[in-house]
Amino acid sequence: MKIVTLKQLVSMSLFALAVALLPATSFAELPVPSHVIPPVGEHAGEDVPQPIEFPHDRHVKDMKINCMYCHTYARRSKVAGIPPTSKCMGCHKVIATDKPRIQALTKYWEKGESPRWKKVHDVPDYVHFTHEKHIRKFVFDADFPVEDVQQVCGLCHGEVREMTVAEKTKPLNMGFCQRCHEANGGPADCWSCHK
Amino acid sequence: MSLKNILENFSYYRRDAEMGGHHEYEHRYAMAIDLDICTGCNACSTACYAENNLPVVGKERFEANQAMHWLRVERYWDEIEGDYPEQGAKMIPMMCQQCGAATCEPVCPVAATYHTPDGLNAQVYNRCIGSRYCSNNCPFRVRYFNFWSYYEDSWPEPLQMQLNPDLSVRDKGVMEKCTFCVQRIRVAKDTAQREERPLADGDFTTACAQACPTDAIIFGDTMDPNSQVSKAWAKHQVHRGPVTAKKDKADEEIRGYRVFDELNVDPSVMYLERVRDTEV
Amino acid sequence: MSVKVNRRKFLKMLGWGGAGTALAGCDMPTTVTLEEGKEEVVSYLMPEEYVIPGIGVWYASTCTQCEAACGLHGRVREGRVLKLEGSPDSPVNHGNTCMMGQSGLQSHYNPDRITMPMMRKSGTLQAVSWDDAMAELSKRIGPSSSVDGNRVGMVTGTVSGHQAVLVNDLLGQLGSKNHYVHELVNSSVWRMVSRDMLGDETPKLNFDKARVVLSFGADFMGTWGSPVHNMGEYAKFRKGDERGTLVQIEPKMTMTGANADLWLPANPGTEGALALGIANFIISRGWNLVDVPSRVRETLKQYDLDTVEKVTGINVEKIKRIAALLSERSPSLILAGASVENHENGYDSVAAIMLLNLIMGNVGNTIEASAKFAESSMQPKQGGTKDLLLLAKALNGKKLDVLFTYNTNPVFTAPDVLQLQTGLANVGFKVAFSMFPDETTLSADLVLPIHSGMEEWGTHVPAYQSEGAIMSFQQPLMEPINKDTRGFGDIMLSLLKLRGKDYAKFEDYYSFVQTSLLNMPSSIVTSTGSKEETWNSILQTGIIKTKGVTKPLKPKLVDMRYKPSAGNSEYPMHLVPTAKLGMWDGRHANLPWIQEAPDQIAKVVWGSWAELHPKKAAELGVKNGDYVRVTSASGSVEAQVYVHKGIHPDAIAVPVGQGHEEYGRYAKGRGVNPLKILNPLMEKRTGELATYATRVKVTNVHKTSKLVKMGSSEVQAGRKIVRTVSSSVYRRTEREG
Amino acid sequence: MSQVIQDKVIDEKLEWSRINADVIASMQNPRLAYWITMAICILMVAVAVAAEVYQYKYGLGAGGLNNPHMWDMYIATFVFWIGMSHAGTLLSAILHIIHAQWRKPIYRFAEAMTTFSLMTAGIFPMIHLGRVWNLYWVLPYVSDRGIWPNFRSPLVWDAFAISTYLSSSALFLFIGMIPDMAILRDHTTGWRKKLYGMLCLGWRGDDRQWRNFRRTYMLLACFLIPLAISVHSIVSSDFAMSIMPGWHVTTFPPYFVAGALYSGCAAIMTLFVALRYFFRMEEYMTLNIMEKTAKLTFAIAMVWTYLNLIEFSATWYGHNIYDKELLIDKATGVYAPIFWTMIFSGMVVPFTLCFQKLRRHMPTMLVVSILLNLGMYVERWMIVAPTLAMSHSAHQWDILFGTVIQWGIVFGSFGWFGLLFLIFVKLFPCVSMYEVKELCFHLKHEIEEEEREKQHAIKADTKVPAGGGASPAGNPGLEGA
Repeated sequence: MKIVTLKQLVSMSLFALAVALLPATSFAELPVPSHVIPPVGEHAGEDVPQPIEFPHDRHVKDMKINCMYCHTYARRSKVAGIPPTSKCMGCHKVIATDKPRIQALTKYWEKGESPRWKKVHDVPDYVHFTHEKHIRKFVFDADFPVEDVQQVCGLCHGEVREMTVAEKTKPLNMGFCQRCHEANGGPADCWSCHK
Repeated sequence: MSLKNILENFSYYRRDAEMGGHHEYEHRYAMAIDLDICTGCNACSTACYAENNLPVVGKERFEANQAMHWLRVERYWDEIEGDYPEQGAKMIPMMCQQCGAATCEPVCPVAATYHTPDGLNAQVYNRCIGSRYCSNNCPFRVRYFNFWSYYEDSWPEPLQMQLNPDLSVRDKGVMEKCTFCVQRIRVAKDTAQREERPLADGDFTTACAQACPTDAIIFGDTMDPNSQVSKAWAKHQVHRGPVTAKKDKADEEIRGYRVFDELNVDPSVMYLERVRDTEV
Repeated sequence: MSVKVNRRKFLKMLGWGGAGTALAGCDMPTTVTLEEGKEEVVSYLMPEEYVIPGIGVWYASTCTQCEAACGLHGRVREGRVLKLEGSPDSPVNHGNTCMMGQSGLQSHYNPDRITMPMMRKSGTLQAVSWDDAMAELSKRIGPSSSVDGNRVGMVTGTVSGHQAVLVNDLLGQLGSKNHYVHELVNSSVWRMVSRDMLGDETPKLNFDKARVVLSFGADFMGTWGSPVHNMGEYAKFRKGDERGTLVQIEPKMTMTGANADLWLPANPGTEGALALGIANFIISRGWNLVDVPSRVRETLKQYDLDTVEKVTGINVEKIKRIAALLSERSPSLILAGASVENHENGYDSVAAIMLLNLIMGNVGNTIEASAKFAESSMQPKQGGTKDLLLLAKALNGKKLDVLFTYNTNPVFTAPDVLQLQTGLANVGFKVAFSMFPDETTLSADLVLPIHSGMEEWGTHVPAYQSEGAIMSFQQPLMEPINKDTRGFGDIMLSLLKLRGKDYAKFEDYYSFVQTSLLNMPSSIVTSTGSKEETWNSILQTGIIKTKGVTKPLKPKLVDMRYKPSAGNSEYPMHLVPTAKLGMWDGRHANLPWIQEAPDQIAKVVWGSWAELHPKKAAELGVKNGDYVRVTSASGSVEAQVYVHKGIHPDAIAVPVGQGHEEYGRYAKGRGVNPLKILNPLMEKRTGELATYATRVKVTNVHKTSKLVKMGSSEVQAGRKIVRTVSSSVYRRTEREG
Repeated sequence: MSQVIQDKVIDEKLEWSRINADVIASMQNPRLAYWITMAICILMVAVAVAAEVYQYKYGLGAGGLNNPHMWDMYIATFVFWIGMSHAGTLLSAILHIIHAQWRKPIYRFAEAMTTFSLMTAGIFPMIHLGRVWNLYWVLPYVSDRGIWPNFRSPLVWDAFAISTYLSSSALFLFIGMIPDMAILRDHTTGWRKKLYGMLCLGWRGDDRQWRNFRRTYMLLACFLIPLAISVHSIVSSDFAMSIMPGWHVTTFPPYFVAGALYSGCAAIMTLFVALRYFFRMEEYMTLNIMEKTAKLTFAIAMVWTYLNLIEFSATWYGHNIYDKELLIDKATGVYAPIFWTMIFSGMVVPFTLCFQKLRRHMPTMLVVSILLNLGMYVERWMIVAPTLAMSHSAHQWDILFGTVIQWGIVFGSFGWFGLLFLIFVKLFPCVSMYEVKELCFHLKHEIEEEEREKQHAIKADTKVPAGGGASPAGNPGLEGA
């Protein structure tokens, strides 16, 4: 099926245009990978209290840890996956063991449980979204440097490197997905995303 | 799709089935069901319940014809004078025929049912507003409507653990029907893509075909000339599109037919005539 | 669409999952309202390499829904088993399943499963801890106890493999010989006859080689032998270069009958006469390929066609035609099933039918010797209804103090006249190993909740071995749903440990099975490489190929004492209690999918019905949906009528499986149980319960309601939905070619 | 007596003040009967609302709908009310254009009927929708998701057609009332005065206003007629566009339109009798008018009958087994009683309208008109239900007679209509005052014309020598003289 570009899309409606103009600014800091026409849309995320206040900024910005090091299923499955507790402990057996958060984590580990994280980024059950395909298209097939993968992730997850606990900054609704699909040649067939 | 898109491709979208529909098909999934070895054992139907999160409606609602079996095994008796039906009973598994010229598609006010590039007759649950026109316009009567919130009492703890996460659980007011197990197709495609190879025949099959104890159901892609199913279609001289020239009846081995073919709905399911030994 | 309810349930399930194998259900159904932080995700504590969330993994196991022991593949995702498929590696089902196999999921996830051990205190069953339960057991049967071995009994369904070993050893340890094996759906008489006349209880039947299958009431697609396997074979039989012809003779059309080219009802109980008549005709024409001694000829002489027609009610021409068919299209395969076996003259009828196989030279051709599993202790202990009668006698004779029940429900299947329920009262201590609160379980004093087939390790040896002797391996597909259930094997082990020391070295059933499998003598299995490799291959395929023992068939004749069953003026009708694929003997009545799946013939759901021939219906003045009362000498049931022509006018068929008094929300109080009104008649020579011999009278009770069935029109009304073509043409082309 | 006088529809000597007085009187101090009817209507609506709430909560299964009966009474009733709405347009617009004077005393309530029956009909698509909260998806609005309704679906056409028709007929009704509003403004006090003052849009009645008014009115009338036709053609295509036996019929659009006008006229007759009786409107709703209405109804009835027979014969000779079977089943099967009711009251009863005695006998007309309406209602049912009951797949045949919920909602719709109408008659003049005055005025003039002609004739007569000359025997006036 024929796909139209963003420019044509804007002619669709003033509303879409209005929404479209917003994010131009928001991508200022996080560089946009050149091969992607970024999806447009903003969302004022509320901060979600997590069992442990996981500081993404420390890990991503300061420690330069790749997203897919922890969210390891993203390139293999539809779900990115929350890192298993063992992975956290892999480092934190020795690192920063004095910090209260780490101690909380260690407690979990000793109890033999995983923290019950609260889900932040979510799609309805009738939506079939696969991280794998998006990562493949925008990173591996595009020969995009994997170390910069956060730029790609950021397209839908926002600037996680600036957050402590993750926060939803993109609407992740159909309009958001669909516009990006039209712009970047994603499938336009309802059943490729709806189940 | 955007309005621009519609306007630009309008002539293209209004091509109807005789002109091959408005799709450059990537696949055209189809079935061949041999009624001679179909025993009517109901394995397919039960497999469908298991695969597609079909609710169990209970006696009262079944009595009210509100059952949700996407695949039903119909049983007919011969109209006979004699005392006994000496040739047994007539069984036929009837599911959505995924018509090429589906009558349900043009009538849906919100385009919740449409034709996919895979030649499937899609039903998008979350788009459906429940006008039920599609079902009224289906000669096979294989579209099922959620007249109640079945999910509320169909899966008491812990039965709900069995629900297939690849499908949504439908709520009241939504039309649903056989999808040729599209979730399996999806998984197979993803896997093939992951392994960077084209989709092969037999990579996947529908729940009913897989369960069938006599392998009476063959499922596959008719656009792949080497697939089992397209071979079967070719052998029995059943072709896509509207009913064309009569088959050459010289070869009696040809048993293929499509139910209600005279309506020119171009079903994707070919049945093979049931054979009975009339000499005994 | 909003599925709040499901979402909440899924959260619960995750709570459960968090504890064990299940992982972040990152795509469980959620609501449309996507506020952040409304859902929880729980990650693995330790990830397992091969488990990726969102991607299903398939494990091989074995189906425990009936005795056929089909191989299964279970799709497991995020720690839940979601779908069962047949295992292509299994020679039993070749990757296919039946509706019962598919429904295995629902007996595993069943909401009515027993979750706690229960002990009878002051008359009522009350939940107790496992410790208390085991303490009670050791008190009753432990070494300290004064239990008398001869007064200990165990009633089970068919058991095989390591289960059989354990059951055997336990009873042995206790010094008991009372192992009652009870299966309502059986072919015991057929097995006895094959044993006597062929020297092999379960000979291998080559449907694919047969050009004609003449089946006397053998519903081999539904309830006879290994249904899924048979259906696969049937497909080959139909699709061969010459399409095979199936002739079915039975009082009530079964699923097999529905697929026959010629379906005929002989007067119930006279099938033997028909067989002898055919044999006589064939021999008189000299069509027989194997000759028979003159004494047999003499006995056959009395079965000239006219007599046979008079006895069986089947027209001479038809008989001739069938005989001709058998001779024209040899080799054939001639079978006998429930509606023949379970008459008082069952054995002799089957013998007469087997005689046809002999004279048509099918033995060694379409009937071959089958391979038997070498280790006899692991061979399946197949049961019938004989043991039910023995059990009833033992109970009412106060011969038992302790009774174990496992995997069978005699209280449901036993006719009222056997007074099993009252007999059970005489037993001091009844222990039930059970998943569900069925009738037998609830009448026990100690109820031990066991794992489902998808939570337990195990091995099964199919009774019917088609390709060599195999053992089917069962492994858990997921963590036990309830923390308080235990594997049957584990419990048996702990019981065995009470006394002997032999089992002390195995800390659980798993290790027992594993060690014994890996240490099987090379006389049984050809081990492939190292133990680890062997074990892995077992886990992968779920099949253990063994060197079977095959004894050649030695056909011999038994003396013909056949007598057609006599008429009965007071009770003119024959009651046909039909078991069917799906409901089986009633064990699947608690599975919603089975309840909602229409019967293959009547298409009725969620209840019982009585099938009548239009003639008889007209006599009684009933139509679909009207109620009739079926009265036998020992009781009566009431059921709605379904009228169709696929039944003998003098027979009334009531399906078996409904009419449970207990057994969970889906089965309890639904429909009627025809078994209850059976007369205590015995098959003369095997002692099996003659379930088809009961005579009844049918009366119209002038009550009616809508018969809840699928589909309204019984005929196609001019539509060409199912088209039929004559096969004569095929054979012509084939003959010419 | 002269032709004009003979079939004059109203007594031209009516004083204008009297007209005002009578009509305004009809709008004031309701009597007991009014309140009772009102109460009944409210009760019916209440029942329907309760039923709908239940159905909304638990799903459409409550209505007894099933597979195959995906549609049932809801759609039948919907079609019925849409049909009802056509009469008003017929009287007010079509007859207005062809200058049929006799419409003037009765078109007002007919027009009101149009609007209200549309308002009733519009509810049903919502009642019958599975997920009514998504109803707006049927409309082509610019969506963030960039998806559109399916413009090929007759249901979408319905949405357009009905909304347009409703709005424009409401407008038409209002425009037609402006001069009367002014009259009322001058003759009433209190809140009514305020209300009418607002509604009459500062009508003073000078020439310019009258000129513009007439233009607008004519324009709207011309616009409304094709709209009315198209609306019911579209409703008919809900069925005709499908492939179902008994629905896939080419003659459906004209058939539906005829049926619509038919039921509409019948409804007008019913209301005519009722209003005439309750509001003592004998002078305005005269027997002559009823006669004309009845004749009109008869004509339409014949058209409808003809189209019906066409459909039957087409099916009969068509040799499409599905259609044929269905027709036979309708006539002989479970639905037979209903089918024959339709045939009787739709094709036989109208012949009573051939007889002048009956046409002028109000009780008869009441009964007849109600029978006709009944016939037209079951006709709609006989279109929807049997097809679904006996379509292609023999496996899925089923007979359905709805449930309490469904019937409750259907009856409630009549209550709803009645309620709206009752409120209307007390709030607005159900007889157009200014047009009745016009009517009297014109009549007066015509009659004076005749008088004058008569005089001439007599004069001429006297000039003629006795015994000679041709007498203008053709002139009916002479007999009078």
